[in-house]
Amino acid sequence: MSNVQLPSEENFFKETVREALRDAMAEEMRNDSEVFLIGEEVAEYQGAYKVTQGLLDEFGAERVVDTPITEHGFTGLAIGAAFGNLKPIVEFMTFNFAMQAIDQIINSAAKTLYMSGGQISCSIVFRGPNGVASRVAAQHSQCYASWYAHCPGLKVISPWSAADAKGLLKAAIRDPNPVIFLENEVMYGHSFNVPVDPDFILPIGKAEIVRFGKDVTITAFSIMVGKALEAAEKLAELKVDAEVINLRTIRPLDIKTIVTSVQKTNRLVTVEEGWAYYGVGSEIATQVMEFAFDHLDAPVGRVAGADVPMPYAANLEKLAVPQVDNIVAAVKNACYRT
Amino acid sequence: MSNVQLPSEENFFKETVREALRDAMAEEMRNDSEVFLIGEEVAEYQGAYKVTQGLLDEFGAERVVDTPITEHGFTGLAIGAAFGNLKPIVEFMTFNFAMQAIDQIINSAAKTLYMSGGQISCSIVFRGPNGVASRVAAQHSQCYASWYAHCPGLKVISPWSAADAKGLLKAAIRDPNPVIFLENEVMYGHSFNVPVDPDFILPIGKAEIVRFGKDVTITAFSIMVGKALEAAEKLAELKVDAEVINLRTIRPLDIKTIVTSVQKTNRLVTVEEGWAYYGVGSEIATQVMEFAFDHLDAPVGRVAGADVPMPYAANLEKLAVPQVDNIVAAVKNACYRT
Amino acid sequence: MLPHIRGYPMACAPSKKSSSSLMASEKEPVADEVSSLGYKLPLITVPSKEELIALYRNMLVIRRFEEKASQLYGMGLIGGFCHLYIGQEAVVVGMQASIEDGDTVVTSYRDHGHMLASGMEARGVMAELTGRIGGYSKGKGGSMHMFSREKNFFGGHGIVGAQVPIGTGLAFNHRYRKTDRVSLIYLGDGAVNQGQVYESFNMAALWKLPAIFIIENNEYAMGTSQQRSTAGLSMAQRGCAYGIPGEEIDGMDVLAVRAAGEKSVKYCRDGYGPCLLEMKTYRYRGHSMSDPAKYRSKDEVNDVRQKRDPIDSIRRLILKQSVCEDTLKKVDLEVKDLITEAANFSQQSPSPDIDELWTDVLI
Amino acid sequence: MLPHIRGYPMACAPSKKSSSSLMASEKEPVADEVSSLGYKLPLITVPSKEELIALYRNMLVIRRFEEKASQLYGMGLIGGFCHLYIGQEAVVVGMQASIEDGDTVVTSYRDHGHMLASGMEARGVMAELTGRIGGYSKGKGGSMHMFSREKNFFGGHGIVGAQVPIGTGLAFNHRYRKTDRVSLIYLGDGAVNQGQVYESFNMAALWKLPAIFIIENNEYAMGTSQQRSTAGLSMAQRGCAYGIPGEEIDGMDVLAVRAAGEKSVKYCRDGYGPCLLEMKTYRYRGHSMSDPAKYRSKDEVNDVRQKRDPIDSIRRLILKQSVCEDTLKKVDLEVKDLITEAANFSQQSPSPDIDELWTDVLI
Ligand SMILES: Cc1ncc(C[n+]2csc(CCOP(=O)(O)OP(=O)(O)O)c2C)c(N)n1
Ligand SMILES: Cc1ncc(C[n+]2csc(CCOP(=O)(O)OP(=O)(O)O)c2C)c(N)n1
Ligand SMILES: [Mg+2]
Ligand SMILES: [Mg+2]
Repeated sequence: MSNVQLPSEENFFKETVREALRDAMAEEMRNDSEVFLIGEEVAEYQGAYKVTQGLLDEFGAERVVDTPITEHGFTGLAIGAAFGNLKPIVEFMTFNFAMQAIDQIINSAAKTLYMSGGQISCSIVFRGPNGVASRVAAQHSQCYASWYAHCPGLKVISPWSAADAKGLLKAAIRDPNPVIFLENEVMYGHSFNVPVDPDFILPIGKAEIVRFGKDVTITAFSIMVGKALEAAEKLAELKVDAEVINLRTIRPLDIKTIVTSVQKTNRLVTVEEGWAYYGVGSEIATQVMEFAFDHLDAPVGRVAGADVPMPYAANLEKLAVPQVDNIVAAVKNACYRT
Repeated sequence: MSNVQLPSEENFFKETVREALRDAMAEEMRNDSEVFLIGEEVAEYQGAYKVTQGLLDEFGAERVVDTPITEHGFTGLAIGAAFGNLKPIVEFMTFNFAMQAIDQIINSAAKTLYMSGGQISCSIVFRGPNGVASRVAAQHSQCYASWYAHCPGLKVISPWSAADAKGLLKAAIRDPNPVIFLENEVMYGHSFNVPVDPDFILPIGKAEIVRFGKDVTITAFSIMVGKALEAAEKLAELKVDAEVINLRTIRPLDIKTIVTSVQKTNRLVTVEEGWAYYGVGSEIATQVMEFAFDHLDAPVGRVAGADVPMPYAANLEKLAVPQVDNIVAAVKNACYRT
Repeated sequence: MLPHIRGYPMACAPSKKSSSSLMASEKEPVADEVSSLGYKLPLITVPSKEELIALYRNMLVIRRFEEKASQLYGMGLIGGFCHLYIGQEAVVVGMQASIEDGDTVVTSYRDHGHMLASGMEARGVMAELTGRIGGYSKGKGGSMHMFSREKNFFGGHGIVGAQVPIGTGLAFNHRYRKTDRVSLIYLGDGAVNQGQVYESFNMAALWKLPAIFIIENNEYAMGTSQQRSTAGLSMAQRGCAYGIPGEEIDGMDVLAVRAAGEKSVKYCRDGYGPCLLEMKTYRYRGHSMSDPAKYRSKDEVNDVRQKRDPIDSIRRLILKQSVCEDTLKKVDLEVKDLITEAANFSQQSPSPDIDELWTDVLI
Repeated sequence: MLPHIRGYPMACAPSKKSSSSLMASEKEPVADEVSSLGYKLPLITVPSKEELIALYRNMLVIRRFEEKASQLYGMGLIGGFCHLYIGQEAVVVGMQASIEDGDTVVTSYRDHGHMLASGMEARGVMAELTGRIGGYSKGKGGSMHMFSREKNFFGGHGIVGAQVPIGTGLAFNHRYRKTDRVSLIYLGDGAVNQGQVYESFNMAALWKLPAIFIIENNEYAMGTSQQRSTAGLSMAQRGCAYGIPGEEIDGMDVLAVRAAGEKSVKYCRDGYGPCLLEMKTYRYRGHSMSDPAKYRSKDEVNDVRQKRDPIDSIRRLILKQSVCEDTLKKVDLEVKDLITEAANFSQQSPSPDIDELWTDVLI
């Protein structure tokens, strides 16, 4: 796997997260005929959110497979194919629908390597939008990061930028283990610089410091990285210099990067879109306490989605999802500022 | 709901957890004709683990319903019945099999009250053994406490003793919300004192201090409460006086009882059978930091299942499941003793 | 003539096409009592002129409601997903005409029509679409998640197929309470491939629950035509392995639907267990408001609109029955006003109070 | 005579009983090439004496293995769940006799027989039961979770029904790689009610995958008889809605199974898509070692043992074919030694090193 350092400025081009994901899949499918894509509306419709645009044309119906609406079945089927050494990319239209298939993901994909004493590997990527989109209410807005990250035998990734998306999805496809790849629908249309280097890849399990600061550490993943960066700008105006960490991988967690940062800043705020209790922030807070207890000058602050099913009404939805101001407030609190 | 105080010694009788669960169901079914029981082998077979012994005889096949092996379907069916104001008790042969039905549990049972603006309630209990039994390996040994406790719209209970089992299951059945009731197969055969009072019931959301101490707080739930008590005895020999809290409810967590204890002991060790990362201990540690930061004299220690799928081999299984000695070691560590 | 529905085909016998070739407008209503396969069929009631007009009106309410919703969506007043029912009106109007108080209904996210046909108020449904406190879920559910305990409408479910075991549970509930009420369970041609549907079929058949499974086969699940998603000959046969009788119905013909509804409701009420109806229908619009529907030709859509439109057909039939055009025009106006009022209400009703964020999580 | 299997019944036509009334011992093997329903049937091979003896031996290996496992369980050397295959030996031995190298197999937790019939070594299977490093999963999987990539045996799955989409995925894998290999998918009469089974049927039929679904109908799922769990007429018809041909086979007659196996394997290899076999069989023991099996009478069990035992039947058939009893006695002894050796190995093989706790979680 190549290193984390990004090539110099001129070697970038702009592309959306949506395109980056597509390019990652296309490149890996070109490189390896055992990689195939399966899911609802991935082929002829070009993806419910158009992430798989063009793939059917290039790779044909044998490698870009439209399924019936039958998550449990096609997930199990893909796992069986992976047991046979194929490398499926399973697209869930959203991760909410993967709940129907979660028994196969946990009991078959994540546990079989162990149960077989190392004989039967399962190189598979489960990907699709996770968390909140816009106004799609309770059954379509859940964040599954902490659920999957709870379970050994899986890797769990959640990219933020287009470069993340590309470099991490390629890494996920090449990884011989089952990988949960949690995207965000709202981010699909956002553009970022992406390295032109065709071998660009990012290591799984490494967080990235996207903003350096000395007063407080903010961890975030997926869309919340952007919100954390916005919050950091606002905080700068208040003379609070925040360091922002893009987690990128939720399991294994890059606790080293976080702890090193907290040892410098002595304060930590975690940000996530999902529910707080038994969430990603709890794990980070606990591990930071374990590894940097004496460095913490204040309790870890958690910013998370409201502890309610997602409401549909615009005003309520806005209150339920963490906003920049919530992050600013939590940081001020962690810094004992008011 | 009656109070937490237990009646005086002579008003107890001994019974097993298995019997206590059965009695709770039988009493509630006698009181309320809208309560019924559904699941695999609950009727004619008297329960895969004999928890429902005698219920078919007393209540008949209309109220004690054997299902085909079809967790997703019968869970959805029971939820529909609950929408129609019946009060189903759904037995999962083990909670591992509830993963097949988890979409219905989360998306239908937990979220519908909210999505309907309060119109459609779902008074239902999902119960069955959770976590490790003995030598049943990876697919039959998972602990789901933190998964369910992550989700608003649910209550999550995990009893330890027979009195817990009886008082909390009765409360769960009477509760108008969906309740996840996580039992433990190994505990079914254990006997405890249970109040004879037919109105005995325990409040959901209240932890119990099962041993008072001043040097360290140990939280545990389900079978781990017994292990924590054993560890406390061993620690007493080392002159460490441990307070042991039986959590009883995982959502909502009785953080007040925990924090009050930690304010006294200044040290905390959490114990659970399931995996540590994104587990129950993380949430407790984080909240204790939030509410009692200045009282903590050491990082919170976590004792949890090994971060691996459960192995079958006897020697490995023993290493994977928290033992009394692991608790003792973690407490010594938290107390800076070696 | 109303379709001659000659009792249920036996399990696994090829299902009969009841009336898909003839439109309602070309047939006269006639009573029918045939008992060819053992089950004594109910008298299918002959709709009176008033009833025909009511069917027309109820379909029109849905059509106009959906057109208005489409407008409000375009204006940004409705957010998220919004799935219109235009084209399929005959299915729910015909079925709901055949049930009684206390019978229960569940369906998927394409639910506006089902709510209106269940007697829920247009203003309350529309205000839910705009996310206002006057909506059936106080604005917290939105288009896909709406309920009315009063009208026995149990959702409105966003997870494809999830309503099927839930509806089977409502059938269980009817039986548990020893009533003769039935449970109507609507699902799509895409939903029909979800495993929980078969788990439900098996339990419903095993326990003879009063469940009517109504497959609204509108030929597409998002961009996937039924041929690409669904193996086998006919969806009406999807219950055959469990001994559930099934029938294909012309879902563009409200009288054919109503007849099938009456028959199946009676069958269930009488304790014969579940049955299945495959409604051949069509959706005119995209899957949801954001779907450009490139997977089919404009001609295909126009062809159905012109030749099989359920509202046009019954309109023609009614006019043939010496009802003067003015009577229908009055209905048209009344419906227009109703929808205008609903649209106004849905914009005037305030957003939910911010405290509502925290209510209704638990009781 | 070998059963005359006259091609597959059409989808949804009532399935034919192939041979359930006659036992192998009463019939003579004869070749058969009939093509009544369009599909050119393969020549069903006539087993030679050597093959008959091999079938006998392979069934006996399973029987003796399971008896020994039962003993070791009683001695506390095996823990957790342990599901014995005694009584059902003809199913897996007959089927496995009809496949070739590269064909893949999946089944449930009642898997010892399938592993032995797939060519896995008795010692490795037994050592897995005792949780030792010499087991196929190094002791980490146990009775329910065992695999051999070398022998194309893909488990051993503890979740009822989960192996069905997995096996369908192995069929997908064969097709993706453009081989003519087939995927054998064994499931129980209880598993047959799991929704994912129908999702698999639909995909297998839609994509014409080389999947053979083999329902081992041993009449009970734990304590639930098939009548109490499974609606409809015949499990062989459970694929009918998807156009999957199905057939009932006497699963106590190894030759009937083998014939059905050869035919269905050829059908799949030739690209006709999936098919389904319902094997009528019986388990003699409780569901698992801890089940007292009170839900059926001793007489019921004894009756099957006496009249339909698959090993006794083929033994009688072989002896009729002028094979002398000594030949079989030699086989009996060889099997006995094999199992004794396996049992010894399973006790001598050490427990896994404690470091194994942490290996094989990820690659
Ligand atoms: C379990 C699940 N998978 C996928 C989706 C996304 N989805 C929503 S509607 C739909 C198509 C359903 O088609 P059909 O059942 O034919 O109903 P129609 O939309 O035609 O009314 C899909 C795939 C979902 N909501 N739930
Ligand atoms: C999803 C799931 N539900 C329940 C169980 C518990 N269970 C194990 S075996 C079994 C019975 C299965 O019966 P059948 O499919 O007929 O197979 P047999 O045991 O007869 O071989 C049950 C209910 C399980 N392992 N998985
Ligand atoms: Mg459709
Ligand atoms: Mg069975």
